[in-house]
Amino acid sequence: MTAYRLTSGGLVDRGANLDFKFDGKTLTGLSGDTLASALLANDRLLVGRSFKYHRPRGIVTAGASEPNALVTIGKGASTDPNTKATVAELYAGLDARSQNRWPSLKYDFGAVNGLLSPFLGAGFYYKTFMWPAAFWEKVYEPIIRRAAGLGRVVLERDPEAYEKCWAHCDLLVVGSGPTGLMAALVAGRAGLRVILADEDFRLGGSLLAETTRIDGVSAQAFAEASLAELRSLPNVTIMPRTTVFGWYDDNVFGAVERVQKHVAMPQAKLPVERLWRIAAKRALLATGAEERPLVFGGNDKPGVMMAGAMRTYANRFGVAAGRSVAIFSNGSAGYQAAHDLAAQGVEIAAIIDSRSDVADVAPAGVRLIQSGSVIDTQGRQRVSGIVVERSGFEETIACDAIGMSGGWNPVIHLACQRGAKAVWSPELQTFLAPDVGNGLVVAGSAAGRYTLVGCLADGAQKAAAIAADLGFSAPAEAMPVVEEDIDPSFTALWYSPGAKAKAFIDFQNDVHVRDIGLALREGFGHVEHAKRYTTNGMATDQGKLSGINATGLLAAMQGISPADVGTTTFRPFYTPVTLGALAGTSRDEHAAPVRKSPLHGWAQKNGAVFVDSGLWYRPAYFARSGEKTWRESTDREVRNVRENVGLCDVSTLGKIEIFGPDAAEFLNRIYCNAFLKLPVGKARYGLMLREDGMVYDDGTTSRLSSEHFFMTTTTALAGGVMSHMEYCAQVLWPDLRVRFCSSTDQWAQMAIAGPKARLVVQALVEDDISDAAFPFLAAGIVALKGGLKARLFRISFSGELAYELAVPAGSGEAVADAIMEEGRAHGICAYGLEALNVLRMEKGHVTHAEFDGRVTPDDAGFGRMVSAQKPDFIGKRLSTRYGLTAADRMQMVGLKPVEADQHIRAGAHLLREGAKPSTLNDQGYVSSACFSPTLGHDIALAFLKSGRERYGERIVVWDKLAGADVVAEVCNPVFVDPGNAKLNV
Amino acid sequence: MASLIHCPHCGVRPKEEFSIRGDASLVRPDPEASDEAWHDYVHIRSNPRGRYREHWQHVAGCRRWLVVERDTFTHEVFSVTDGAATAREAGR
Amino acid sequence: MRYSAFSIVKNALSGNVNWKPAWRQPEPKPFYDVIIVGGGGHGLATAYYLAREFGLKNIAVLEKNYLGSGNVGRNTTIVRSNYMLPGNEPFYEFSMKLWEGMEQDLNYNAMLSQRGVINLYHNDGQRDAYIRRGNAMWMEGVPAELLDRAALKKMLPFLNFAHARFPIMGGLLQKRGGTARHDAVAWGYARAADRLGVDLIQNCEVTGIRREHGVVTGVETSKGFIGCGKLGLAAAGNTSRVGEMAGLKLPIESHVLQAFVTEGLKPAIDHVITYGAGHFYISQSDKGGLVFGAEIDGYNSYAQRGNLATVEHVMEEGVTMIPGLSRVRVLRSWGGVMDMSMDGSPIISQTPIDNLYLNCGWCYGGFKATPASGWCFAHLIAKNETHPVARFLRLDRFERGYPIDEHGAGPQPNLH
Amino acid sequence: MTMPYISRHPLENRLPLEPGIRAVDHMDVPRGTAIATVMAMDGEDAAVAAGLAVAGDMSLRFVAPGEWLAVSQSDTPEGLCRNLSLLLAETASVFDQSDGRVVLRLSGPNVRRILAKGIGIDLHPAVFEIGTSSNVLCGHISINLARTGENEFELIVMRSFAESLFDDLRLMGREFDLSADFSAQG
Repeated sequence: MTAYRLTSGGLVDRGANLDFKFDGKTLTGLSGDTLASALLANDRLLVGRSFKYHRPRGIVTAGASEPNALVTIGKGASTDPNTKATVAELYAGLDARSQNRWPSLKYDFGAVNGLLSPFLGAGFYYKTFMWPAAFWEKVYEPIIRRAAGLGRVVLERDPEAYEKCWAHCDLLVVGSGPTGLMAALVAGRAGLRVILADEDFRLGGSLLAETTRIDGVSAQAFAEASLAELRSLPNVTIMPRTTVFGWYDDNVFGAVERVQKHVAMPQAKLPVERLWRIAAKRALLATGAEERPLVFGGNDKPGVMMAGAMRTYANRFGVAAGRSVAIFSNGSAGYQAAHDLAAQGVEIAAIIDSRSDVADVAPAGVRLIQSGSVIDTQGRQRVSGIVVERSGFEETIACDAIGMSGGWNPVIHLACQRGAKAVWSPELQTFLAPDVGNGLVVAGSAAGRYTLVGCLADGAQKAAAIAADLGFSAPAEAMPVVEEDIDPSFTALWYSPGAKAKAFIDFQNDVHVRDIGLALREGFGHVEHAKRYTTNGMATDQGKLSGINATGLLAAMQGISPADVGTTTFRPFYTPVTLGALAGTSRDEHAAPVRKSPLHGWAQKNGAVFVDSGLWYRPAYFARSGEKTWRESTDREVRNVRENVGLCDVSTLGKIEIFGPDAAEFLNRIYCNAFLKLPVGKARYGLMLREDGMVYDDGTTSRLSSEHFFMTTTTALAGGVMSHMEYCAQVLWPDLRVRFCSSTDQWAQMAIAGPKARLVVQALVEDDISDAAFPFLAAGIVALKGGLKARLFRISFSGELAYELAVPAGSGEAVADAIMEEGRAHGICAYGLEALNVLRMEKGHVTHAEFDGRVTPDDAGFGRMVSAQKPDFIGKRLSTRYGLTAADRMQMVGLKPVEADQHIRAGAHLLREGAKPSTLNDQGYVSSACFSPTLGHDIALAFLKSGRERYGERIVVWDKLAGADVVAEVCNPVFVDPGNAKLNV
Repeated sequence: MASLIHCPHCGVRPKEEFSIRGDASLVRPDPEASDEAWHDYVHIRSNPRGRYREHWQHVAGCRRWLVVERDTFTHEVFSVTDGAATAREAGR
Repeated sequence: MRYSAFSIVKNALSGNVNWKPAWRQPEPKPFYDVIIVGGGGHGLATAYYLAREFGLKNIAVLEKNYLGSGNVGRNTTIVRSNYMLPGNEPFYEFSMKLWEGMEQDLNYNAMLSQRGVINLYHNDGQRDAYIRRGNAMWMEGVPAELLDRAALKKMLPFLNFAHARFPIMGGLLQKRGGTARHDAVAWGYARAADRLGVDLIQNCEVTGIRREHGVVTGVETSKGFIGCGKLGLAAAGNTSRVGEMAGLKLPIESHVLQAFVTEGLKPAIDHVITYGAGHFYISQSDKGGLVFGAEIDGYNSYAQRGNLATVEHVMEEGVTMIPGLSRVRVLRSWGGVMDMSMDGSPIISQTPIDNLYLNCGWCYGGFKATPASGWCFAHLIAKNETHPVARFLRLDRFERGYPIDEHGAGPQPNLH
Repeated sequence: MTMPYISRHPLENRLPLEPGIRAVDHMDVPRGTAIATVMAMDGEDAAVAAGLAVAGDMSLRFVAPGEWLAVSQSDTPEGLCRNLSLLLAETASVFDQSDGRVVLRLSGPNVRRILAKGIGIDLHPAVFEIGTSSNVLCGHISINLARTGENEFELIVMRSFAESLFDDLRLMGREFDLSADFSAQG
């Protein structure tokens, strides 16, 4: 045994044992443990394998920067790969497994890569695996892919819930250590709305591992008292288990709260994770400083740990990282760890200090080696000793753990996420955040003020300044009194010289000193190049430990200052965040809202099969018993509309009420055809262009009174047309007196079409709707029998005698029921989108299958509709460009197969008979196609080069995807009733 | 910008309440203007790195078109004004 | 030094201390026959092909930062030639063919992985549009397959077949599509160009374009004035700014597009998959990270960072398409500045200035175009004549009314 | 043929017709609310606002400059529109939206926390005061939000989105056992 649970101390509940599993073996930890501290307490040093060489790796840190201790937690669809054991809160039943090893953690076959490491240096893969070319996907890549990666993802539907939430505050304090606590207290007392967020499940930050006393009590008691006061303030919100991962524009912060990641059985009514978007007037970054690893030979063996982490395990978790610990340090922090461990009864094998003439004092009886360098470590799967070099002499010292302390890296990640570059401080030998403006200030250790007194004061002062700035008055406060404060100063050491084994910089990605050297040698010396070439800092720890050492090494190797090398770019996320948390509830069926027509219930009663249409569900067809395919239902519906009458829900069309004395002028400008003189009581088809002359949308607009128009748009572009009109009215022509509002949801609108449509409609309507009284394109307000007011339009998409009836949405279902009831005698049927589509194709009417944004009015046969008289309308000028009027443009035509039993599919292309398929020979494409029950064969609408001149020509409908060629005849696109005889009856 | 927009009518709102159209400094030419003027209006953009005026519509709010004046590099917002008011001032 | 398995072994045995720099670090000469502005994928490829295919000798690439510091190093690495319109498809297929021989050509493993690109469709309209697109690909001789739901279920069982808000009906597959290691493409072209004598000058920002009598005579840079016979601009993201130095007004807006990578995972997703009910696209890198992205943030920006609302939206689409992604952690997000053109298609073109050439407007699609863009731009610069596959990509197509609008969205860049 | 056309509420599929057990946080769905869009004509914003301010028996919801939703629990849709048209005459256009909009009332100590799961604006009573109303996004759906009390909000949503919004609110309220039913008073 080496690592073990101390007999006393720590913020763990020694009465609360928690059983958990690691690689199938049941172990016991305590409430208050992390998985890492519990593993250490059970002397499980080996916890993972590295990425490339599959080297044995142990726990290095006690926090979010952990590169090695990555485990998979959970089972089945609730599996979380790559979880850092150092931040995973222990709970009873936790089931963790090690990763990236086969067959087992102890005996990993992949470790053979380590033997090959001379051949697998940085960027080796760019230089080989090129021959033969076909081998990459088949041989090399699969091997590389299998070897790479870490944990295994279970690509099953996540059974757990997530959600999002907004928060607003005056001051967001990130981090609950001494700096953050003081800042929150000062701001909270002054009355600011404060949010204090910390990633840990226990708040207090570094105070939880501190042995110094504050205001006469332990640091832990001080933290607890401070938190108790904060909890009592109604204007303060404390958010534990909440990682602030990103700083975005306008001082919006992204944070993720792990609501139920620490329980075996999550409650269904709560999410497991909650995403917070925090809009903060100000923020104070009190994220502390990360201890810097030392780069020395053999520094990656299990048992090598950050000295500060050892302190945390001892003081906070009551766990000793070893029985005989060697400390390798370049500053005071190493001594602090040695003292704390010694006080807990741990033997300190030696302190090796890279400096000479140090003022720091080793614990009594502990050997101190100054100007020493660790050049190797002993042991295979755990450390058994270190090899120290001093003045040319080597010495081996037995130990079972090594604490390393290379100085401090302030955690400035968030402050640098918005483009600010970290600034090298020659005094502090580290990178600091520059001034990033008022919104966010960095305080305490994160700002390079490492002493406890400094942190408390800095937090208090900066919070007071923010309070004053926001107009709050913060009373001057006496600062807490700190006993025995230590200034953890250090002398930077980028590389411990004389390494006899690989000296790692990035533990997870296996980047070692020679890789950086190679990158430099090959011209990849820019810090970004070095990162990309060696993969340093690209692991799941995001370079928290490795980044600055790489910079330091690049500088040292070139004899320049780290300031001239700089850091790589800081970007979100501070620590990795699940996609689930970021997606929240918007997933699966909830990915987008559903819009339902007021006739949805009516359609359901009538057997509708629904289909998505944007956000709407619309009836595709109405299956009757005995009908086996959608085609059978559709064919019946089409025939019935042509022969009798049908009812179709068109409530989803965009509907806009347009008011005002200039409404007609406005319409005249947004449609390419004329609207100025549309009489009251009339509907007109309108074609709307984009400013580039292409068709945007179409619909009908009716004049209900001189200053009130009613427009319909297509379902697809209802929102777009509304925005476009608002743009025109507000920005282009603000002086036109016109107002409009959407009435899409107010109306249930139904098309009643077929030769018997009038019989059915007249039965419901009081007003006379005979052809004389209410001719084609009539529009107006009518009274239904019983008094309900409705709008009636005599317009037809199907080419039949047809009406569209609009009634207030709530009454829609009842009216539709009444129509069906009334129509039963006339053979009415409900018809859906499929039939609607067939009907309109038979009539040669267009939809967005034709108007795909690349089509001019003339292309679609509407050339003559475009007003030449109007001085201006949207799209007028650019319509005349050469390319939009060229003779060889594709024009809409009809197609019918020469052999009636052959089929045409939309998306097929067109070729001259005998022409070789090629882009150059491509003559056009089929935009819509269907079987026409009316004609008994397939018909299609297509766009064909100079098509209108080519009626009667035989053309090959080429559908290579289906492996089918069909010869078709080019024809007029109006297949049914070209003379409109059916409309005017 | 990018996260929150201060709508002059509705107050501070998240970005997702808005849709963005583009350059607000463009003026729709007179119908009789040259082809080049029309081409420039529809296709050519100054696209500066720095101060820029952009049309945003508060689609999920008041549905007004707004002129957002901001910096395209720092994302600092200088002003948000109503599009119609701005257009009127410009004498459109 | 030629790269090979042999060279790796030989160097390994000598402690890897004999590897030579991948490229020189030259100081600029006073004059070059051709200067390319922009040391990204397109600029480097242009220089390489100018030297190799068109025999030019005296060429420099000027890069304001480090080589490959622009969009070639911040994209989702997708390679494909599945376009619909005749203005695009032949060009991208030409590019695809160049990809297929690039690594041997450059003696650099860019890890081109032709694992297949699948575009999902969710309704009949989309299916029809994909049939049209697939047939357009076949017209150009590019194999494409339409997969129905059953075939997709077999291939990609992890897709959301059971609970999708917009049901997945099928997909269009281009088997030759896939991914490549983005940085390696830039480095491979850089190394190969350097070996042909091209001067790659880093940390050299162009601050002005000098013109005399209507022609370009050289560029002002942070390293002083450098003369040139011809000037090619390949500075996507910053095209408008560089163009302005020559008095060009361009149909371009700069927009930020975010992309994401997750923590490393064992192989889970073997294809490139794009969502049809949104913009989401995803693949898995050889290192194990899932690489994905979606639409642009929507506003003009030169900042290489995006906003949280878009991040959330991207994740919503991702989890909706592949529910099992929910517990995967996203490691890092980044932003690239896109040249968004007025029709969503690129520009490789002469300009109103005789010896100034323009390569820009790549929108989302620049990475896959890298080899063809370089080749066609080199062709144009060397011969003053458009390469046949790039003949539609002219700058004056907007004025003349020949937009290449794959999405049919019209002249509003953020809709493409 | 004379038909009494029965009006359906879009949440009839979601809610029992009879009131249920109320939790402390509750969503109350009134059935018969008269709602009209009022749009001031150019330059008449102030006149219309003044007119509406004195109109009794209705409450106003701000939509946009010169545009409001007038809401009445006591009037009929026709009555509300008629009264508004008489009151505002030539200064505004009035359009009945009673069938196109659905009202949801949330009340209880946790409603602010519930709504914060979908709404991005600061709902602190000092910021979004009692009596304030505005169009906002709730999740992916645009609504009109009004604060009618310290812990009382009224949401107006387009009819076609009502079921989705209702489902979203139920999900958001799950943590606090939010209950829902139709208003007893109709």
